Amino acid sequence: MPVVNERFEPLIVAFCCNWCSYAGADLAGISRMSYASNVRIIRVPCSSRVNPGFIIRAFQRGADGVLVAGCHPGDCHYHSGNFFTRRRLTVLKQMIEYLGIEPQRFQVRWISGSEGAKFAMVMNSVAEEIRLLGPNRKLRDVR
Amino acid sequence: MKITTDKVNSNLVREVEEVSGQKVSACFQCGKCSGGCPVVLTMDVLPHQVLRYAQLGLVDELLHCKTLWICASCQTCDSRCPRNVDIPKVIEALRLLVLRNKGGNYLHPNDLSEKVRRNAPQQGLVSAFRKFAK
Amino acid sequence: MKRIGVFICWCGSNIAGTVDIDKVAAAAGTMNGVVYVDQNKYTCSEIGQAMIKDAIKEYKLDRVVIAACSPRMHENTFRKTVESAGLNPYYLEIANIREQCSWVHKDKEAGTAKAISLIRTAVAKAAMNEALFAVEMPITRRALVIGGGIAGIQAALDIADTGFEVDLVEREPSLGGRMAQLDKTFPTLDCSACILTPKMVDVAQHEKIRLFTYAEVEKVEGYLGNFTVTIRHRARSVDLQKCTGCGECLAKCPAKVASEFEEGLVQRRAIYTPFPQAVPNKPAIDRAHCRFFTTGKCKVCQKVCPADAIDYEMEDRLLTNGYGAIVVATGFDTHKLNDYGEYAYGKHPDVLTSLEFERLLNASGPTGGKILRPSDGKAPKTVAFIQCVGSRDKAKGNSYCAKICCMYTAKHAILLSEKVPGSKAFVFYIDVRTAGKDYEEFYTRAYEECGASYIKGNVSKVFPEGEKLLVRGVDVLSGALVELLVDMVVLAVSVDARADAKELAKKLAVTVNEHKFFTEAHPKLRPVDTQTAGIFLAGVCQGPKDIPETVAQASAAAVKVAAIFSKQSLLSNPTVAEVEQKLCSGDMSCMAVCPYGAISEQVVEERRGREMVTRKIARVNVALCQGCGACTVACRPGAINLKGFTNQQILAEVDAICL
Amino acid sequence: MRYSYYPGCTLKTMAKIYEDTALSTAKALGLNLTEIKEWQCCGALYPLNTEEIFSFFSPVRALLQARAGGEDKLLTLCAGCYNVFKRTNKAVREDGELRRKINDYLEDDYIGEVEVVHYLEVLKNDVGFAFLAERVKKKLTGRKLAPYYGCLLLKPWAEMDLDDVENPTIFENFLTALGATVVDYPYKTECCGSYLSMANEDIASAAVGRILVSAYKNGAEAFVVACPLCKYNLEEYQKELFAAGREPQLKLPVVYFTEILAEALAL
Amino acid sequence: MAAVIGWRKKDFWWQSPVVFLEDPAAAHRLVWDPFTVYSPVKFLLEWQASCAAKVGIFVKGCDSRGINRLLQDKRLERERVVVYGVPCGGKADAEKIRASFPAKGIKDVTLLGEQLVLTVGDREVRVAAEAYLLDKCLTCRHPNPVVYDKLLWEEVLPRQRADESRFARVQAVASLATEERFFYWQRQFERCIRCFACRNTCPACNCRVCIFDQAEPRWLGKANDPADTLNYHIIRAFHVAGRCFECGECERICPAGVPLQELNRKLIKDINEAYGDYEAGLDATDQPPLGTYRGEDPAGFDES
Repeated sequence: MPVVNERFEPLIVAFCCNWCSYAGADLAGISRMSYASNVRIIRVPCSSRVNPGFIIRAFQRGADGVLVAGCHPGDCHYHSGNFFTRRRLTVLKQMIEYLGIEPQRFQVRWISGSEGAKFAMVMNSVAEEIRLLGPNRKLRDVR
Repeated sequence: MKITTDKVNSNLVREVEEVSGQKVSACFQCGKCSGGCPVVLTMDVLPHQVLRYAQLGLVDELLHCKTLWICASCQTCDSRCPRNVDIPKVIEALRLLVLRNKGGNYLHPNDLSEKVRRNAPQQGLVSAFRKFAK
Repeated sequence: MKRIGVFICWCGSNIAGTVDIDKVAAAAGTMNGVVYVDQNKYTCSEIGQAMIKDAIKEYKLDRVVIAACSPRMHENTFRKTVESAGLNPYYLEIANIREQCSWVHKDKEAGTAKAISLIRTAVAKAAMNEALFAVEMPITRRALVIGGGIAGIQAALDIADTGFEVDLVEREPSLGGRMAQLDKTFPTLDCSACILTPKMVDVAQHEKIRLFTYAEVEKVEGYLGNFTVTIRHRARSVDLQKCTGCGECLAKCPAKVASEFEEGLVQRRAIYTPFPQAVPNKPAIDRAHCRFFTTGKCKVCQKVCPADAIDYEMEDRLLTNGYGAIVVATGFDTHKLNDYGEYAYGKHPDVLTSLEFERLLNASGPTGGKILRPSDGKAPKTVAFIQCVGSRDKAKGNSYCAKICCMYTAKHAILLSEKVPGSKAFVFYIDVRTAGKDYEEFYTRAYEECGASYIKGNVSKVFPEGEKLLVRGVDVLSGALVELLVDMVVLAVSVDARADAKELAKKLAVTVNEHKFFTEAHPKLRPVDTQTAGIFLAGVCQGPKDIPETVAQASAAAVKVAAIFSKQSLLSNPTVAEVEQKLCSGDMSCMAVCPYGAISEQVVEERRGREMVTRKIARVNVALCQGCGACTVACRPGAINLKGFTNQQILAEVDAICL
Repeated sequence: MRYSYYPGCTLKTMAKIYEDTALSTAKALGLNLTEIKEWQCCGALYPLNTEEIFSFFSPVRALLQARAGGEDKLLTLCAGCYNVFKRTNKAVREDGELRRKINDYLEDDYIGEVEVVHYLEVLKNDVGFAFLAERVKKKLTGRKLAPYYGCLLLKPWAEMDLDDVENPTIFENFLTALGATVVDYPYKTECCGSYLSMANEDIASAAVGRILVSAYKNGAEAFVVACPLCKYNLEEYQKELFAAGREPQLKLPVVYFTEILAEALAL
Repeated sequence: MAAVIGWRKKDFWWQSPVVFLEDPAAAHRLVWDPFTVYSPVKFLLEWQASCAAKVGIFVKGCDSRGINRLLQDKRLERERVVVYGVPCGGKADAEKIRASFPAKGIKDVTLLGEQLVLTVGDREVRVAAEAYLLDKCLTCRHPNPVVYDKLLWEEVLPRQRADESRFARVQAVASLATEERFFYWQRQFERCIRCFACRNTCPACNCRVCIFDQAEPRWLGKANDPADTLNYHIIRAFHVAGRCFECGECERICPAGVPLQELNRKLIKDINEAYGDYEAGLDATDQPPLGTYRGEDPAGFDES
């Protein structure tokens, strides 16, 4: 009898800003666009609220991928928050890649409140990329 | 002349951009370059058209135009360009594409007139040969 | 230990169709702190809400988690529900198991697992939720309008008409601004003064408006509902109470200086009213040019004044008032032409800016409304209009489009054809932009009926050739060179932000963009607000616009102000940043990233050993903070936290969501 | 005041008078010019493409020589050399990539320490036109002179930064200091055709014609220039137009500004 | 001035630790030798917190940038410090010396220009100093103090090629494949004992209460988990991003030899490339790059 390997289902934590990306996720729902169920959303007021400590913590606790999503540059509800996000998370992303973490593990995307389809598409592509990478072992707590 | 997708995507445009260091897509065709060019009257492709042709991949037409040998690199055009395009550099890149081909030289010492040979300042001769021959 | 109640909504079959509610409920019952789980077909219904209230009382719940639709949908509804049951509204947490779960996942097993995960996360967060309270803030129901052009005039009138008090501050001796300088207005060609002057008079006579001309904003403090503004009333040297506006002094003053209002085409006196319809129609002394103030001798105006209104001793006065809201309407400067030597402006008298040309058109202008060449007083037969001078030019001028030039140049071409029979206008353009009601038709009229020749091509250089001007350019459509010998050249100068816009922005704690135009809070949805609550924008100070747009924005700003003033009091947003004193190092990294200027330094006293010492830490003004949380990440030790989204809460969510 | 001095090819041959009068007037004004050692042709043209590195070697070597000579400033006369040196120096200062590439080939590292100046600039900034006016022995009163800038002194303005590119005044102020009457005409910054006169003479001829006529109509009696190639073009085509009978009145001498200066200083 | 902070000699030739001197009569105890490498800057924090009087401090080029670090972070009252700037030709690496000379015989080491003079027994040995300097000094670009009240002697010339070697190690690591990079860093970090010496010495790590020392919330687990070690190093590096002024003390002081400069400089390189050259510690009044932005900033992720 052939052994059926259970398909690896990654856990993806998505931090979404309340005004654009969380609204985009809602729109995907209202439009009934189905996407990978591996994604779990944490609502934050603005992408600039996302502390790198939250991201690392998610990886430690077993997230296989982390996504931060915010308004497009120039559209921030708080005027400039995502500009700071862009600088901070660019630095963070390039650093953890330099430490040998696969670039797909941590992603940042701009998704507006009207981009429900884009939200679904991004979730699917992130889920697929992480699925191919396999589980996160590098940043995960061993205990 | 015909604009086709192949031409618009042609590598030659990218080469011109690379050699010149200029982005031809920056031009919005205001024509201020051509209007101020002191030698424009004898040009077959006007300076703003050089950029238009390049934007659309009509590089072949540019490589065969007289304009390349008429531009004096006086930089009047780029000093007034609202889009910061250094047109003489674009023309220079095109000229180089021609000159680098075998037999591409435009000026040979034998072509010089007697008057030029006798009276012209070195500055002019060096300049001319650097522009017109490789 | 918290006592958490979880309420799971079916949303009919919207949720129950893809999520096994019983399984979810069973799982929720095992979560930390959960003492009660219930489910309902429609939790948002009155029955559903009543069930929650009853459960809170019966089971002494102190935190509530509702698993239902998006919090963007019913968060406020449910907050009211828990509040009416005696709990703080911020004890509520919502798990979004509809938009972000049942509606997007078809597989029931996966949907159920995800719903459980989302509820666990909400429970973890709810356990850390704390009571949050909005602070009630009183409102000073008086508005300040900065700038007395058409934008400021309209905003002031509209606010005053709703019954609230308005102070209008204008830097010049008279109201009017740029619109007062214009002759006709596009696309209707009605006379600018005819429609503006009545509004200026209305401002002066409105019982709810106090008009301060020759005055400037010196200092702004405070926040929405409670600004304190110091206004510098510059010494006018003329007592407005006594002056009758008879004009005796204007004729006798011996000192002459180029008239700003007439764009330097003629001279005014040192004691002057900028233009005949000025409001107030009473003069001011320009001390920089007054003979008495520069040499100590003269006093002619005082001698001729029949009302004894001249007061050389007058000093600037600083007066401070409270305001609840501010409208900024400071207008624009025209672009300086220092970098455009190729157009021979200043080299040849018949090269004019568009605003100078406007004055030539105006009946009260230097030529009485006749178009005449400054050089020889003759009517020009051919006029070249050059567009985009200083606009769309990132090399030497403004990279942006000034928006109004295409239309006013069409107007100039039309008026030229009317005022100088047999004349010809050549308009050199890069693109003609006529987006506006009846605008395209107006432009069509210029070239179809009034004979203007439009040439697509930016003029490269204007060569003075004796009395005439040789205009050299190219028609990019035909590739033909253009060399025109014309009698006059008119340069459509670009619109700049006010040179001192940045200083004012600093006083107001609002921002300007790279071109020094004031930045709106949101480019699409909040174009009238600044990111500082209670400060609104009207007119060109926010970006180039024409008169109808300016008036519309001014009225919009007025409604925004009235909306604030119509409230009993203001409630602050409870989810604001908060500083923990013992953690704060006082490096103020938070202040640098705050878009609202809500963070400032404060001195605190602390016990160290046996003595009391002082040090500086950050302080959040809850009236200004909008709760973005950018500061919390800038703060390395985590001393500044965001209520409702604290580090503790989000880490708890992360931990729970990964279980 | 001391300067390194770079003459360039043309000044040692066709434009000897330019160098001679420059050196004599400089001496008279108390300027100490030391010709740098072992210079070569500057290349005459600043490279207008991103691929040429070798064209920079000659000017950078000359700048290294100037630095070795110990003076802060390198003085040039020919507008072509001035253009090449000033732009090369700026490029070396500001473009790290280019600087690295060039220095990889050179014996010594050069980072743009020397300042490149034109003699006119020295007269304006270091000597001062007011001081110059005092030193004039023979005022040029009544002389109607048309300054001709050409291109290389002024363009591209972001790199040359000598004067306003459309409305320059340095020549005018210089001539005013010498007591001459300055002829203003709108073609003073229009190109004379430059090196086109070597290969496309008709084009250069047309360009020169407009300049000549405009200056003449505005009352000029002579042109004052700073560039040997401008002088050549203005003179040669004037002769031709004259010979062809198209512009019979034209007989405007073309002189270097240093010649005029020497005259005013009575040297 | 109630005290000065400088360096003194301890028992062995390689020990020149930081000293607080309150007695002017003891001034002769201050030394300047090839081992005065320790940064005195962070001692200022304790001083200013505990005492209202003025203090003097001797600073090398790197230390002076630390002063600017504290000033920019508003952790220092400039008027309460007198800064004596000491232009520095580099500090010696005792390990490198020990590797070439029998440690027992060495009595004294001094730096004379580009030469290191060792007294070994009763012999005097002169060697070219460059081979015995600390690695971090070889890549030092600002050997002269950038802020001071008095400069002790003439400025020295910056070391040749320091610019080029600045990012050499970063580039070498970056050129590895992802997995190789991970194993490289895993090997480095597995030695880390989380003693926090890197943080404690770093003038950029000047928070009153470090986030890693907080219990509520606890950002960093206490257990010896490799993921927590990585967490520590990522967040530490992030907290000094745009603020690290490359003194290199973190790496030098690390008992486990973790190459922390390779991490710090990676961030500096990335920030410079994306947001324009910025050098921390040179100006105490500007805004570090993560505290500001431009609308047209590039991003290190997909912005579509």
